[in-house]
Amino acid sequence: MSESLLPPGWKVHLPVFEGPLDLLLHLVKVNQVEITDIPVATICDQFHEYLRLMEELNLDIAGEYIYEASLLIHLKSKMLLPRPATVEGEPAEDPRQELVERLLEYRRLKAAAQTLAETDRLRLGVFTRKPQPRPGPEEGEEIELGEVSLFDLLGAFKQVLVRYDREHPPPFLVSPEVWSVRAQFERYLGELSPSRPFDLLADLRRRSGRAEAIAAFLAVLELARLNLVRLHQTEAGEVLLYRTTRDWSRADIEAVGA
Amino acid sequence: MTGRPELEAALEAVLFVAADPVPRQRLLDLFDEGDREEAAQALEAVLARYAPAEGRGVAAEEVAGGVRLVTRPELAPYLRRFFEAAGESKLSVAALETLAIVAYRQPITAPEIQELRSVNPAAVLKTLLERRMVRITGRKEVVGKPFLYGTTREFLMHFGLNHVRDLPPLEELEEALRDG
Amino acid sequence: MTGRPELEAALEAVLFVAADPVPRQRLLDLFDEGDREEAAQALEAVLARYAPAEGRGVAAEEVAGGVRLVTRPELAPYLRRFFEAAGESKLSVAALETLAIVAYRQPITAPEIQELRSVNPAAVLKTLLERRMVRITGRKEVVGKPFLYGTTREFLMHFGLNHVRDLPPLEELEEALRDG
Repeated sequence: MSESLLPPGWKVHLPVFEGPLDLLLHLVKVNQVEITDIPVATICDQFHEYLRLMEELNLDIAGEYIYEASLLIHLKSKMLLPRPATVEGEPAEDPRQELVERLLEYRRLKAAAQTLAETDRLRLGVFTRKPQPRPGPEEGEEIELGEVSLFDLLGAFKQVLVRYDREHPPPFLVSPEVWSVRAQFERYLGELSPSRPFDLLADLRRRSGRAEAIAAFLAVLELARLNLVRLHQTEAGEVLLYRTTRDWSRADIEAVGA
Repeated sequence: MTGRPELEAALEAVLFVAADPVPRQRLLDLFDEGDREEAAQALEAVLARYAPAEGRGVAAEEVAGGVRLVTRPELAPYLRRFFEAAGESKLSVAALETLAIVAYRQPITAPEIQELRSVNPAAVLKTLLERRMVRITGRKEVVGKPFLYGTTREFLMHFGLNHVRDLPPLEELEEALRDG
Repeated sequence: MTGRPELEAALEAVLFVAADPVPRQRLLDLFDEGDREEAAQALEAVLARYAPAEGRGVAAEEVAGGVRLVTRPELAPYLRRFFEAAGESKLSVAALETLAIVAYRQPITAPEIQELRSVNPAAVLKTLLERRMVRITGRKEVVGKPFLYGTTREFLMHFGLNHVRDLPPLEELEEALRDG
């Protein structure tokens, strides 16, 4: 960035544009040229001059302007190249064609926006009666079904989730050591028997929360690794635990991380 | 000086928009000092225009220190019918939220919806079924075998979607509308 | 059979209480089958009664596919004074330009809008969605399935249009601009 020529905090009123196309239309106007016959080199230089001025004033230059500036440089260089030979007297395509079309379309839409602005101003002065409360039991605000859009649907869903989270604050975190894998390991050793199937999923669901369930699950994996339990999945999807016949020792428990 | 027609028009417009009775003086205060005498006459002319009459649905009435325009009581049955019909094409906030839950969490049961909204969804589900936004897709294989609810073809058409999986995730819209 | 005066009175009363435009058919449906032909004539008589006229503050307008009663725009200064309403538009130039693009080129995606304005439309689209001037009408069946945007009934109501096709043709606007 070049050093500012102005004292810090100094404010200069620079015309505000609604984007690079708006700036280009302005340059076309002040140069009194036709959109269909733009002097690319001049306009390109003035466009860059404007950006340089913005930079000097420490204004943020939106990426769109920089992109457009690069398009203009490209176009300027193209204009310097000799045009390809014409076929049977047909005029060669003007490299400016695309820019011309974009500017014409943008100017049309800007005219439409101006008309909307005038109507907007006029219609702000039109008053209707406020909606009267409808007799009957229905409560609260209502939306015409035909007018409900995805935006409303998403908004409603977000509302539900936000309210749910507010009404269901997360439980106090239980200090992790309470749910040690080793404690779960010992609990299973006490509860399992070789003859009676033990429903693992039901047991996990009975745990106080995620942390305990995870500790319990890790304990089961340890038990299986040490060949102290056998896992069996039924066709219905249940997971059954059986105690194997292998005896456990103190060393087995101490092998499990606390 | 403001012309008499403009005074009358302004008074009629204000009375039309105001739902509550307006004190006469407040109406006259709308105008410049010099116009008030004329405005008082204009107000009487407007009120006379709204005297109860055959073929007229709206009348002026004097209440609690003010004047207002109201519909004539004999026409209440028509108004009731109108509001009933209008209500049929409207969705309450509760219905919209329930529809959103069904759309995003389908298939889902009434108890599961209740879990999310803390309100018994029975009445709202009935409305949504009647509006053909929601349908019963089956029963959940749990105790009590509750109905499962999902969205309909009409729902997809209404929102311009081909498939339920085209419903935007919460983050997608936020991202699409985030600048830069 | 309902008498003509009652039909007119009922229609006037309903138009008076309805804040939103009411489709003609919905108004006629308020009456028994046998009365509808007469009701259609009664409706025209009521609307004629509310043609803009000197000394009248309220007029009927056809907008968003229905009819409603509104105050005449010339009276805005009085209404603003009385209701302490701001007269300034809440739509920025950027919002109006984007709205014009959506209105004339709908359904259209955000990248297509960006193409036309050379500016990222995300923030402005969000405002327009919140102000219910624009709605998501679906998704475009191209890579990434971007949202499609279109105008709303609120848009038609605000700009006094009966239908989107009632927007003045772009070419006409441009000529007016060139002449001006």
